[in-house]
Amino acid sequence: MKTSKIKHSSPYAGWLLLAIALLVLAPAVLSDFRLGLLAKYCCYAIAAVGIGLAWGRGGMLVLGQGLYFGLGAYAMAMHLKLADAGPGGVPDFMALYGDAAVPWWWEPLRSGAVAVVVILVLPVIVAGLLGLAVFKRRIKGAYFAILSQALAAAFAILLIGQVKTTGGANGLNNFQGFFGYALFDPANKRMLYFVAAGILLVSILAMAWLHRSRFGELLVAVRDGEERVRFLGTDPANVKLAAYVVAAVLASVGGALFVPIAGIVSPDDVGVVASIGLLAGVALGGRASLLGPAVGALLVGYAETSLSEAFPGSWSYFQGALFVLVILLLPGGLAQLVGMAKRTVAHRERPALEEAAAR
Amino acid sequence: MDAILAQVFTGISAGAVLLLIALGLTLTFGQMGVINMAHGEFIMAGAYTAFVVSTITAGTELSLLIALPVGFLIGGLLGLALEASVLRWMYARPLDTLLVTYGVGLVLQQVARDVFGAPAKEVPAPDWLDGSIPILGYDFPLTRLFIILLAAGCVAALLAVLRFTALGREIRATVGNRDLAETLGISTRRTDRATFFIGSGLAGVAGVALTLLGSTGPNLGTSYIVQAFLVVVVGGIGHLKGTIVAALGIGLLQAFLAHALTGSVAQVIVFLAIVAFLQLRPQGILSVRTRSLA
Amino acid sequence: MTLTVNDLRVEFDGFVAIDGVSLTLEPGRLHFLIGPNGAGKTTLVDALTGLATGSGEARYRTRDLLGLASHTITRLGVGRTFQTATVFEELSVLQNLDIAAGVHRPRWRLMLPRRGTPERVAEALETVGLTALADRPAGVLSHGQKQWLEIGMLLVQNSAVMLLDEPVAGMSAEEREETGELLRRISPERTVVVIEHDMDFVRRFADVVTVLHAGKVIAEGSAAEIREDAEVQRVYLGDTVADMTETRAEESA
Amino acid sequence: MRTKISSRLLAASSVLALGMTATACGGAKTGDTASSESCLDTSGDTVKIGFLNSLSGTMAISETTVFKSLSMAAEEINADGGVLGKKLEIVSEDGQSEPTVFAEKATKLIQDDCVAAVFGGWTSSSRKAMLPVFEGNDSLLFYPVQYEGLESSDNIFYTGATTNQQIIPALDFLKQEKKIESIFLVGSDYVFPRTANKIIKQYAAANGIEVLGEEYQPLGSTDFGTVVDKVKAAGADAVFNTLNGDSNVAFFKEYKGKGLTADAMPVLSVSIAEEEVPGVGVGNLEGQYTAWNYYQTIDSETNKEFVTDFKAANGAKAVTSDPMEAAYTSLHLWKGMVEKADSFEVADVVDAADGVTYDAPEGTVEVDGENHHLAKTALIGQVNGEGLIDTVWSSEKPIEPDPFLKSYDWWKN
Repeated sequence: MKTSKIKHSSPYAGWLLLAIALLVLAPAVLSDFRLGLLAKYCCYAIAAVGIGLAWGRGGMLVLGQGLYFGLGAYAMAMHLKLADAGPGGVPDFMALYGDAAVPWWWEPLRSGAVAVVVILVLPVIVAGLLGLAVFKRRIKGAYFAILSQALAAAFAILLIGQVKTTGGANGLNNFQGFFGYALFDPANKRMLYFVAAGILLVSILAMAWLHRSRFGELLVAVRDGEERVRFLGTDPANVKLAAYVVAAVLASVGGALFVPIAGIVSPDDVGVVASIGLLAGVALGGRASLLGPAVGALLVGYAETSLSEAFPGSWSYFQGALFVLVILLLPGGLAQLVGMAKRTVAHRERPALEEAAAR
Repeated sequence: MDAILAQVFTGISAGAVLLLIALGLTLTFGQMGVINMAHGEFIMAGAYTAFVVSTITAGTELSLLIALPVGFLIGGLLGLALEASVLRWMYARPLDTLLVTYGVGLVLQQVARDVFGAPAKEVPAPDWLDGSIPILGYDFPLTRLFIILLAAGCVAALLAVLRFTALGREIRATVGNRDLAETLGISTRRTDRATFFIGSGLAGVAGVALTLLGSTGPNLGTSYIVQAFLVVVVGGIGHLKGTIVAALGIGLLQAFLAHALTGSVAQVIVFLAIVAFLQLRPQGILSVRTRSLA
Repeated sequence: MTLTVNDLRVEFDGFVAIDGVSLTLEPGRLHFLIGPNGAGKTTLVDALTGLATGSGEARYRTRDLLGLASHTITRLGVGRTFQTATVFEELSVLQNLDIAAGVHRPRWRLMLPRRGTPERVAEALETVGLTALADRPAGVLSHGQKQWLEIGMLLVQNSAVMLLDEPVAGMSAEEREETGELLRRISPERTVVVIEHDMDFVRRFADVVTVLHAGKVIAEGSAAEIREDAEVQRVYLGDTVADMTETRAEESA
Repeated sequence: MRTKISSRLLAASSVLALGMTATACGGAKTGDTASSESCLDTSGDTVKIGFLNSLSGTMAISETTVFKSLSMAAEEINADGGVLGKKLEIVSEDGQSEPTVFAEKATKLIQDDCVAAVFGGWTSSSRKAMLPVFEGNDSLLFYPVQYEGLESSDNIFYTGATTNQQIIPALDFLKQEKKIESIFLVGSDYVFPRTANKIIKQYAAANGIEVLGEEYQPLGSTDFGTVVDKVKAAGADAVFNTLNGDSNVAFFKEYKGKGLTADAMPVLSVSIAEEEVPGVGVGNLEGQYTAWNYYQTIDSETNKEFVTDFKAANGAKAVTSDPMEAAYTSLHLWKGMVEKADSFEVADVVDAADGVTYDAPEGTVEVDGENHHLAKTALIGQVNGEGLIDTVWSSEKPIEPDPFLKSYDWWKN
């Protein structure tokens, strides 16, 4: 019992540290612009938390999370465009590129409540149907990874092709307000930051719960021995499906928050490259750990910004090297390092237990 | 009728391009389960090889023919280097190779950008590939005909190597059953390296050929890699025949859809069709039966 | 619970692995399946647990097991283990057993964390003798301990039929002895079927022995009866050379 | 354990709620007006300006050259004593060919670096992404590339051509000089080609030209077999090409491979300039037409000097092109505006903009204070055997910018 206590209490200590850093420290020391960037990283981190569950815990290499990030982002962006246009109004870009008529599938998003529901439910439906089709047919491993990547690619191409209704390669931008709050006001941007950071912290807590739940244990079991789980009376497809859907919803929420914070969403934010980019932070932080994916995503976001400011073009080298070195040498990510450090500290307690195990 | 014929030709030549690109992947993916995302960058390396060769030979008529074997060598050596430095440590984690090789691809792209500069390079086609020949009343560009022949040649050469050489037998034995091959005294390490060399070399050849159709730039590989993997997956991982069928099938489907609809919509439909196809045949067009569990 | 197999046939690409096997597996006795390598023992178990498709009938209670999904078969109460023990190495022994106990829980309870050790799990830990190691990751267990853990997983599932694929292979003599005792302890209330090679072990613990050869049942009876069977002797002695090659084939498959 | 977690959860959420209410209270509601203060510091002897170009990603091919010509202009200005006696201090950011990054970096240049003006952008999507940033922060962007028109912002100066200075003159040329009666439209699938083709179709309808086909390929697509088959089958008198980047290479190789020539079926391109020609291949392009407002071959003293200086800075092989020239000109125009206003303040610069002229390599250009575009001369060029472009037709005089095509009665949006 003692060991389990050590194991479980530390993530919460880490969570508390992260919470203090995000909610107290960062707003105190960062300029509005830098805080806005941090808000953006938080959106990526929310998606990363979901990837941690699906990939780290569930073993599904989700190469196409941009699809769900994009569903949430575009749903939110469409709502904001319609809200800006006012009741019955037509978004500016439609008048410019199209025939100035709002398509039927845009209309429901005029309502903020519907938008929120869409952001939360649409990924459940899409990921649910897709997951059902894929996992029940036992498509897994590389097949699944490549399929999910192809879907993200198809989604981006589709968006680019529909200039009149999605803004095409330009994406959607120029939002004035967010549920009644003017987006030009720095105070409101700070509010958005707190919302993003708050949702990130809450989603990590939710993930902590999932990790500790029987579902979390079952998911790891499915990852390590999918076929074996069948003989324990559980269809692994259902377990994977659940994790995949949770990851999709988190990506969607991250995408939805990204829109008012970044002020834009474009097909570049949802395509193949963006989708793999989301994995970088998860790999760095430690895919299977609780805090790793979020912390990794924040670090990678920060590194990308500062490196591209200092040495344009070097980001490719850095991201490339990150994938190679971390996955080759440190598959557990930074969390593995932390774990190693802790074990060294706790070394004295171990021998007795080791002996018991060796028996 | 003419339109249908034209699309059949266009589809076949698009399929030949896909086949050239996917051929190497079938080998590396099929034999070792390595998902080499840097395959696209090996193609890019092949294209730059063609550029360098054509610069050195000052655009002589033979530069393309010289570039093909050199491209094979360059692609193959890059593959060897990747295998020896990174992949050999990762055979136990095939899924992770996807991300590692993606990282390698990113680095190679940026290297190309720094060495050759961002602007695209033009590799002039030799005069003997200038123009077109009429086939059934359709003007078939010689460059595309060349690519179809090259793809066919590569398939034939690969088959010959697999069938008739000792190396080929070892490769087939290892693909068939790694452990058994090892107990029979085959050095699977060496076979792995050889396979990777050939597979990556084929990427180099594809790169040289692609200069006949498009531009040579750092992003050359990325535009093909997703499609190439889809071809391999649809064909059934590790199956040459399946890959051929899949490449031609996807090429034709894309050509006809692009003719009837627009290029963007065609691409989306092809992607979705593949997802749907894998619902029906999760193991691809051809599949192996194994007695093993899991 | 009796499991009745009727004229079971399994084919792979034209190769007939099981060729019309009929068997009655009854509760309360230790039933051993023996036969040379390639005889179709594992394939038989595969067919009964949804891993291989076969024709014929495998009646258990009111259902025909052939054609059912593996997890459904497990939920009906037919469990199995594998030659190479497959446990979840990163999870603790307790977690391994707890997951196996999942068949008895309503699905929504998956969302809750485990608290303490469920009674059923505690019993199984005690039965297989792993109580002291409950919190250790299953990956650090010895080979024998992993097999016991697998049997423990079947116990918490409360499987009425247990199909064990070479549970004592690679165990020390002492471990074999313990395993045999364990099998004796659990067999009275259930149908226990064991695939085994070690004739010594079979002789010591078998109540009933069925001999398979080339996909067919060639003999059935007590260990002593089997030993006297001429057909069995011919198969075991005459096929020594063929045996060698088949070993490779099966290991690689 | 459980109670501990929930008490932490409670604590956490209360902190969160506190933080949110504390910050949310002061927030403005939609409908209020923005009032942003620039943090521009002009007290020292330098003034900061921002260059925002894609130095990585797919657009680096084109935008790197714009960056080079901007840098050259800045050096010239500094060598000449700077602007209002202050040397220019360049802050350069990489747009990474992604609209989202453009928006982020523009914000950084304005809010963090406090630059007086930003120069850059290339694709329409990069401009559209930056527009709300510059309007929201009341700052200045100089955008150097021809574009699809139908836009005018107080905070942007457009120093490339709008449609009535490039696309419409190109159509005039095809109609009057080439006497075409039919045309085929080929473009990449994004906003510029679609908008341009919308204009072309209305022009064609009003001028008795038949549009025989309209094809779009995904950005970056290199598979043009089907498209060229359709072009060939349609047999139009000319092709209007709005393809972008790499797609041009594949298109022209396929075009030539299928036996189509500049004589039989000329292609007029609006996105191929001197620096793209070598990539597509001179052999594939020779004899085809382009529409711009500047070519390296322009015979004037100013241009010769510009070309010589550019080659001196970037090597003898470097070529000059329309967007580079427009970028170079934009920095000089800004200098003219600032000096006329005698102030770096955005409002003063905008007020002073009308009528500012610059003797640019393409000829003298003049800023229209109303719509922030330039009066420019349209030039139709033909690619020659050396990969340069010769002027074969030009508008009689600089064309006044008309981004919304108000003076064309056939146009209805």
